[in-house]
Amino acid sequence: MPINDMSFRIGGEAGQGVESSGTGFAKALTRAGLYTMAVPDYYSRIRGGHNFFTIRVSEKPVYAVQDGIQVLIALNAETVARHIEHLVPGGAVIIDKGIAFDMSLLAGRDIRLLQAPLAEIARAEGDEVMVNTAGLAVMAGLTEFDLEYVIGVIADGFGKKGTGIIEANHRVAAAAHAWVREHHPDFPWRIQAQAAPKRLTVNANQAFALGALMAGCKFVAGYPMTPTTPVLEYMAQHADVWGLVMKQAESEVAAINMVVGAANAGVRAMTATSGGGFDLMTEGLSLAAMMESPVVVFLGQRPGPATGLPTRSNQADLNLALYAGHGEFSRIVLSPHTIPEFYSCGIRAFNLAEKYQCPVLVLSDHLISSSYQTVEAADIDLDNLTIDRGKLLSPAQVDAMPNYKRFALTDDGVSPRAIPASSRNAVFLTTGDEHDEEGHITEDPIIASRMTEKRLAKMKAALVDMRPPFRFGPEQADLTFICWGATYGPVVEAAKELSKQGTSANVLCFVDIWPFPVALAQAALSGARPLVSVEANARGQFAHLLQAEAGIKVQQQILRYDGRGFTPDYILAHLEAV
Amino acid sequence: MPINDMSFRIGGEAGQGVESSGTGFAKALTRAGLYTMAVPDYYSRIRGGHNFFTIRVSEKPVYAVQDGIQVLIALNAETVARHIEHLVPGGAVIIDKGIAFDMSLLAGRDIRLLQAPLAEIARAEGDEVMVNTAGLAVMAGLTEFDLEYVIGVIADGFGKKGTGIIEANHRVAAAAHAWVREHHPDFPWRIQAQAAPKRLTVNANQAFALGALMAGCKFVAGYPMTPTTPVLEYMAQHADVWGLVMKQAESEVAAINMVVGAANAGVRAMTATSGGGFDLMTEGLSLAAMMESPVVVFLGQRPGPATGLPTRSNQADLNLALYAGHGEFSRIVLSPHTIPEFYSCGIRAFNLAEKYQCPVLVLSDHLISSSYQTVEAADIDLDNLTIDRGKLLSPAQVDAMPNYKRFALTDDGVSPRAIPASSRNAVFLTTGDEHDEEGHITEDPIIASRMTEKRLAKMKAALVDMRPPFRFGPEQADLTFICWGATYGPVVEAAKELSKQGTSANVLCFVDIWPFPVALAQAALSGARPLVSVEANARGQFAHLLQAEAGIKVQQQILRYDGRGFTPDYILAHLEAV
Amino acid sequence: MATVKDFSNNVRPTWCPGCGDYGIWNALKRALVDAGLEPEQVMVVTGIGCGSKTPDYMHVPGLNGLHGRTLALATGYKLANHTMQVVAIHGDGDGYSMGANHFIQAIRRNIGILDIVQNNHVYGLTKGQYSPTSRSGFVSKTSPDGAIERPMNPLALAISQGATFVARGFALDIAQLSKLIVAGLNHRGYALIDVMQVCVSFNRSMSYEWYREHVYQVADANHAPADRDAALQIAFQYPGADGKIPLGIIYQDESVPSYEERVPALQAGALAAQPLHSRPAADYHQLIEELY
Amino acid sequence: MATVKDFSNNVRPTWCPGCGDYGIWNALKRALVDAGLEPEQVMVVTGIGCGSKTPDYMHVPGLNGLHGRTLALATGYKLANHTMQVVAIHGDGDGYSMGANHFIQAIRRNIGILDIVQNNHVYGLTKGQYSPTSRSGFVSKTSPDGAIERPMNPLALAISQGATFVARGFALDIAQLSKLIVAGLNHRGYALIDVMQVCVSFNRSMSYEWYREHVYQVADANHAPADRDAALQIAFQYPGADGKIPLGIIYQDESVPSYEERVPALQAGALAAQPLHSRPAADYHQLIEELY
Ligand SMILES: Cc1ncc(C[n+]2csc(CCOP(=O)(O)OP(=O)(O)O)c2C)c(N)n1
Ligand SMILES: Cc1ncc(C[n+]2csc(CCOP(=O)(O)OP(=O)(O)O)c2C)c(N)n1
Ligand code: SF4
Ligand code: SF4
Ligand SMILES: [Mg+2]
Ligand SMILES: [Mg+2]
Repeated sequence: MPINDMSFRIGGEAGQGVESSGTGFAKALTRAGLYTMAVPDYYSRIRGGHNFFTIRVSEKPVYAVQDGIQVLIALNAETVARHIEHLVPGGAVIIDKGIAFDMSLLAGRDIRLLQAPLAEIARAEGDEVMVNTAGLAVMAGLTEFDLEYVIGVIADGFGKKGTGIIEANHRVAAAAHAWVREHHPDFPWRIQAQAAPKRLTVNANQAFALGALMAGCKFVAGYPMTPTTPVLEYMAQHADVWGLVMKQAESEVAAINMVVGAANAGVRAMTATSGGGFDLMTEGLSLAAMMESPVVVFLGQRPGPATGLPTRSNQADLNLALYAGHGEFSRIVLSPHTIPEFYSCGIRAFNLAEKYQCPVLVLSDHLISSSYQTVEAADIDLDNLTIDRGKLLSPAQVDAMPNYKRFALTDDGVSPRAIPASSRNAVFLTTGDEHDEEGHITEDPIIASRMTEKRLAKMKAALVDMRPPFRFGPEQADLTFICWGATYGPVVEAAKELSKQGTSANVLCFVDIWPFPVALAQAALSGARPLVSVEANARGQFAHLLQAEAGIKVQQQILRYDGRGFTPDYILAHLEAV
Repeated sequence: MPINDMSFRIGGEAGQGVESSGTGFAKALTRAGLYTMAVPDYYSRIRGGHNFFTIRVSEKPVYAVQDGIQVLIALNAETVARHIEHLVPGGAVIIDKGIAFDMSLLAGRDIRLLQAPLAEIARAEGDEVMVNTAGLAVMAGLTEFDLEYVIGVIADGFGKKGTGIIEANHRVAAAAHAWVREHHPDFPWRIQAQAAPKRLTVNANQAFALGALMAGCKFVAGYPMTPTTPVLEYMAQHADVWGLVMKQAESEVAAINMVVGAANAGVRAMTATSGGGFDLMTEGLSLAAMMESPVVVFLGQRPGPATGLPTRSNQADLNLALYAGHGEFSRIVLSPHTIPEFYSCGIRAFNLAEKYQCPVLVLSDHLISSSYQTVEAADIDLDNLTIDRGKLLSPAQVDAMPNYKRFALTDDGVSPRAIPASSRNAVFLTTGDEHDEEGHITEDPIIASRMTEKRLAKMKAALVDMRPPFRFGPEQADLTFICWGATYGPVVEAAKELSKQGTSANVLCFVDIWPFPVALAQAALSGARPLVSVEANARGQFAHLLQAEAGIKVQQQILRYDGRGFTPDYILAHLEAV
Repeated sequence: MATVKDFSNNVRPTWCPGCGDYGIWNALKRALVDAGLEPEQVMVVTGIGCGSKTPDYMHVPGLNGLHGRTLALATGYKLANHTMQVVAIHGDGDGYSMGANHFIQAIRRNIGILDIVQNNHVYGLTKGQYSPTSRSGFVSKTSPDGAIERPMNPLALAISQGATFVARGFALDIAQLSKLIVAGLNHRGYALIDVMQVCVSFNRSMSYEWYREHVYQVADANHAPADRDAALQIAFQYPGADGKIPLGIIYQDESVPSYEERVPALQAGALAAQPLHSRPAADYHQLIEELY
Repeated sequence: MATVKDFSNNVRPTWCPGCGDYGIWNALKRALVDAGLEPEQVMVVTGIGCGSKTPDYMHVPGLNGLHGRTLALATGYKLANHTMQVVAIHGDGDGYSMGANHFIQAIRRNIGILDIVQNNHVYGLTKGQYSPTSRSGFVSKTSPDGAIERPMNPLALAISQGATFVARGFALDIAQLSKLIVAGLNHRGYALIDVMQVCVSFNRSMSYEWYREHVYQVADANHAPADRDAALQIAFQYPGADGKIPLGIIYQDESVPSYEERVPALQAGALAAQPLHSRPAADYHQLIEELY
């Protein structure tokens, strides 16, 4: 009787509530002391089409979904057809008994069919729209999962709509639960709540946005673009209470220039976008570099070129992040690998941006931006914030400097920074033209050279802040996976599985990507063999970077570029015989 | 008595006609059968400031100016102060006798001072505005250069303004010439016309624009930006007679999208811009790739970031050209090294764009875009045009294909190309979303993978069209310079000088940069040692590429990033002891 | 002559049931038939947004470009092949926010593009953020307290910059909308049809029923589309305090030449129809002389 | 109180002798004095173009950004530090071509920026191409046969989209221009001053003398700036057939709140003046609860 180790999938049309049900169920499981990984899969359309949501649950942290599922709840017939092949033997399909579907799909397979009276119960006990409540209750009942967790989440969701609706949902859930306990009391997979410290259900967008808010980011400008629109929305929704401004701009071009403007007022400022919008920001990025303005860009990757697969995922914008924007200048590129890391990079990005007075890009991808994971509340630490504003000068400090020069040449390329107009002494020009130490426009060749060197020196200086790759698994292993950013989750799962199968494997995941920590990379990888890189792009951009910068060649590249997330199974299936 | 081997420099304020005089004199020298290299140096302002123009002349082709000059014509006092140090012993300063300047600058130096009655002569024989004509005539007279060539150029320039002005100029020139022959008959450096085949005075902008026109480019959209504005202007000025449209767009964002629109009508289409404008085009570039539309972008480099040094030069946008635009796709990057090569790349870019149905970027820099060079008319071959439209289908061909699929999967990634609406059978969608072979939007993971591979396969296929680096000098040498694009000229001059000094040197210059011809690079460079790369940027972007792609390490990098062009002297001065 | 079937394919639209884009889609197909066009005579250019998927659901040549760049893409196409009918279709976010600059310039050029804006007053495809035409106070995911920008008035903007055909349609009045589209196709120069489009998912207050109560026909009010000052006053009615939304042809002026009429190189025919070299080879040597 | 000297530095302008930018520069300095401002109370935000170099020639804090992005940069600055006076200065190419979208949106927002457009009807810094305000037929390097777009009418556009302060100045009438600037500085919300600027190098036909003959003061014609319809008619006079160019405050409405007045987070003061965390540390735990 497998306990607390299984996967659920909810499938249906866009608009049927697949995502809200799935998120709710994942939250309920988390609150019950379990770990979940909950991944949506949806088309670029508002209604219709086929969406599904997969929730893996375990007593240990899980970072990826698997190919096999135990329970499929089908909100329409198509869901059965599409996903039946992923059901493991003994698994269950839950479908409203009013929905006709192709029964022959089940023929000859060890699958339990629950034609549940979901709509009937919803109508009888509450309202037809509560059919998803009934579905969640059946999932809970089937696995003996305590219904109160599900009801708690639903109640929270309706918080403002009053007790009437909550009670009706409660009745629907209870009836559906009773039905399944009566008809299917013997499902082998079970969910049992566990005592646990407080945990949260969070995706990367939320974690990063919260980090930014905690960093003291007070100005956000952006233009909606999947997968990072929710970051803008989070900021808009928190603006009034937390004293920040979220400006929906007329375009990404406007947004980045607004952010540069705000940064020059001394306010921590950021934007969030995806590849196509980022393209439009690259001239502004170059301006930020020239003005030595700290700006943070949250870049959620999705498959291109052009509009590509707007609601899908990949990691194909690494080179873009490294090289976009004309001219030569320092930038910092981070690609967090876990939800807590997205939170802390939310803070760190602003610290680094101010410390080095340059743009900081934080890379995400659609998958991690929209997948919910269980996170220890303790890992989202609001209380021990590190805030580093670098060489920022207070008005008093500026006033004490008789010949203050905003762009003074220094060894590390970073100049003491007065906020323009912050004092009588802080009256200077900040220009996108080449300029002298005081900020005046100049075409002098010697100054131009020194200023170019200054702007590039920061990249060397910032190396001290770059961390080595994160390691999962033993120090020495039969095989080393290399990855970057959000691919970490599935790679870790694959490494665990491989180790179970007898080949010890570890994972080295790069989060601090630029300036590339060459020495740390070499130290971490020296001797490790074979190296297998795993990236969600077609050209192996990170493997290329590793070779170009550190001279390290990988022995195999596992690449995926169909817009779908890696699963541990996919990785293992593509691993060449070691 | 050195004949036909010297340099002239004209200096003055912006607006005093420095550039037009200089170009005119260079033209005159070319018409006299000599080779010139004529380089302007100007500030980002319309009047005032300090501009100068250097003309090197020789009986053999010259590709760069030198640090030393023989004749300086100063249109104002500042010019003397700024350039006197570059005058070689025995050299001459020509200045209107009405201009007061700091005589002490000449003290103790072997310099001939010509305080010429330029304005006086102009007033007496014609009009005060003809003072520059007088100056040119003095330069000619001093060096015994046949005045008729100078007068010929001036006459051509006033072509439409009628004979009155031409005659007046003629009188002014004759009087000034007479004055100098009388007072300075004994200047050691001389210019003697040579019999020669027809030669032209051309800069890279003109050469490329002419190439594009000869390629049959019929649509140009762009937004003015130094240094490639003259390409747009050339096209505008040739539009009516040669049947093309030059659309000044509202922005670079608009321009690239217009170009993609025109390309999809089957018309050869291009734009010209610089780094900042190119940033704004990168989303559209990605669209062109997704739509598999042949577009050509002429990208003139100037120092950034941001507005940087808008009227100066460098080569810092190589990485930008290679990686800009989100998503992964094929592109071709060329960086011509000589004026005739700019002409032929003008044609070749369109052929490659249509052959591979992808964007082609042609890189220039401010220096070569605005420097005039003497070119054999025979090297600008209008008669033996190679036009290759790749897999373009005629309407009849399309009609003969019953199940025509615009994006059919093929081995080389290139599909037979019907122009939309060119026939009843050519009715299909061209979209920036991921699509199937017919062009319909799809999110299917297998199709998405195949289409990604298709769009990348072209880059492999295009390798057959990539040429090895161009070699100057012997096959084996004591030292090999490596460069790319327009830096070729000064590097060749440096190699010549080095060889004269006893160290044999050759130059390998990459013009076909992407897809990087790895095997050809390795073959060309195998065994060559030491390798010294010369690039006008701060990070050695090409040297990095060479190492990353071909595993070839250079022994020394000579970099310059003050916005000024390389000179042979600069290169030799920075060459470490071999 | 083509029928609606000739403009149809078997791709099923992905729009929400009840979406106004169905109406615009049907009106467009009908109008193309009524205008006597064949599929290969019309290029449908779109951007990104729900309604910009329209050409995928039709048998027409289509260019489906980037969000906001619809008119730039269409302009390039039109100049390269000006004998084609070019129809731009895009959302209010695409046309009036991201693409607002291209909108102004298309007006000034009077370029021969029929521009249909699917104005649902919201960003549909990105799931409900306010748009430039959202009314002040509109609550959306990015304006939880209600939008604080005043809405753009696209028709007034167009008239103020010399637009020569300015109309408003209603997505659910297919008969009138298809007539407006035919009129726009036959217009000389740039023709704007701002279409009141219902978004059932993210802008429920501007429902079919709501519109029915608020729209009126300018033709019923005896408006003469040649009268610019009157047209401007009518344009100002939207979004008006009294909630009147004028429909129909609000302004038209056929006296202004289109951009393509004024480009010398196009007088010899469409660029796309010309050979790469439009003059005899020998002529080109003149270009060398210029560099001598 | 500051004097003109306090706003001056010793950098010599790089403009051509006779350029209208000198007049605007001088009018601005005088106006800042007349408005009672100190240098650190005003942020001058510019783009790229000849006149956008203005803040380098003054003792003021300045942000000199990208071509066309002046208003976007200024908007970000203003929202982050709204108690500062923010003056945007840029050319007609910057403001009405590259930046035209930002122009529309600034109007709709009624954001508290004084926007001075140095309108010389040409691209100066790139050496003479036609601009969006160039008259039809204007011959330039990119319009050798004369421009074939009809010129943009920025004042009519502004009024049509609800601008609350719309004025036109003349670069060589420094006395009036500085008064307009003071009025614009004191205005509630977005204030546009379109300045007729002479470019002696690339637009010689619109010379000082030409302007003197063509401009007139709307105040002399008894125009009431509160009358929107009259204002619109006056705006349409430029570029008019009869060659009249109205100067002065053409439209003003003080009743519309500025954008910054309507943003809740700004009611506690400028963002720039607030600490990174505006609430007690303990409060932030609420954010964790939301994720539970
Ligand atoms: C450069 C860029 N930014 C953002 C997006 C994301 N995006 C896609 S559609 C859309 C808005 C859709 O609104 P609208 O144009 O009004 O069309 P609707 O969906 O309402 O029909 C946005 C912001 C994008 N595709 N490209
Ligand atoms: C993105 C971008 N495109 C083009 C340019 C080149 N550029 C610099 S100034 C300018 C136009 C100047 O015209 P305007 O804004 O009217 O200012 P003016 O010089 O006339 O005062 C252009 C096109 C640029 N700097 N950036
Ligand atoms: S979201 Fe709105 S606009 Fe988009 S398809 Fe649905 S109803 Fe139509
Ligand atoms: S080019 Fe024109 S706008 Fe620029 S400085 Fe000269 S006169 Fe002024
Ligand atoms: Mg919309
Ligand atoms: Mg201008």
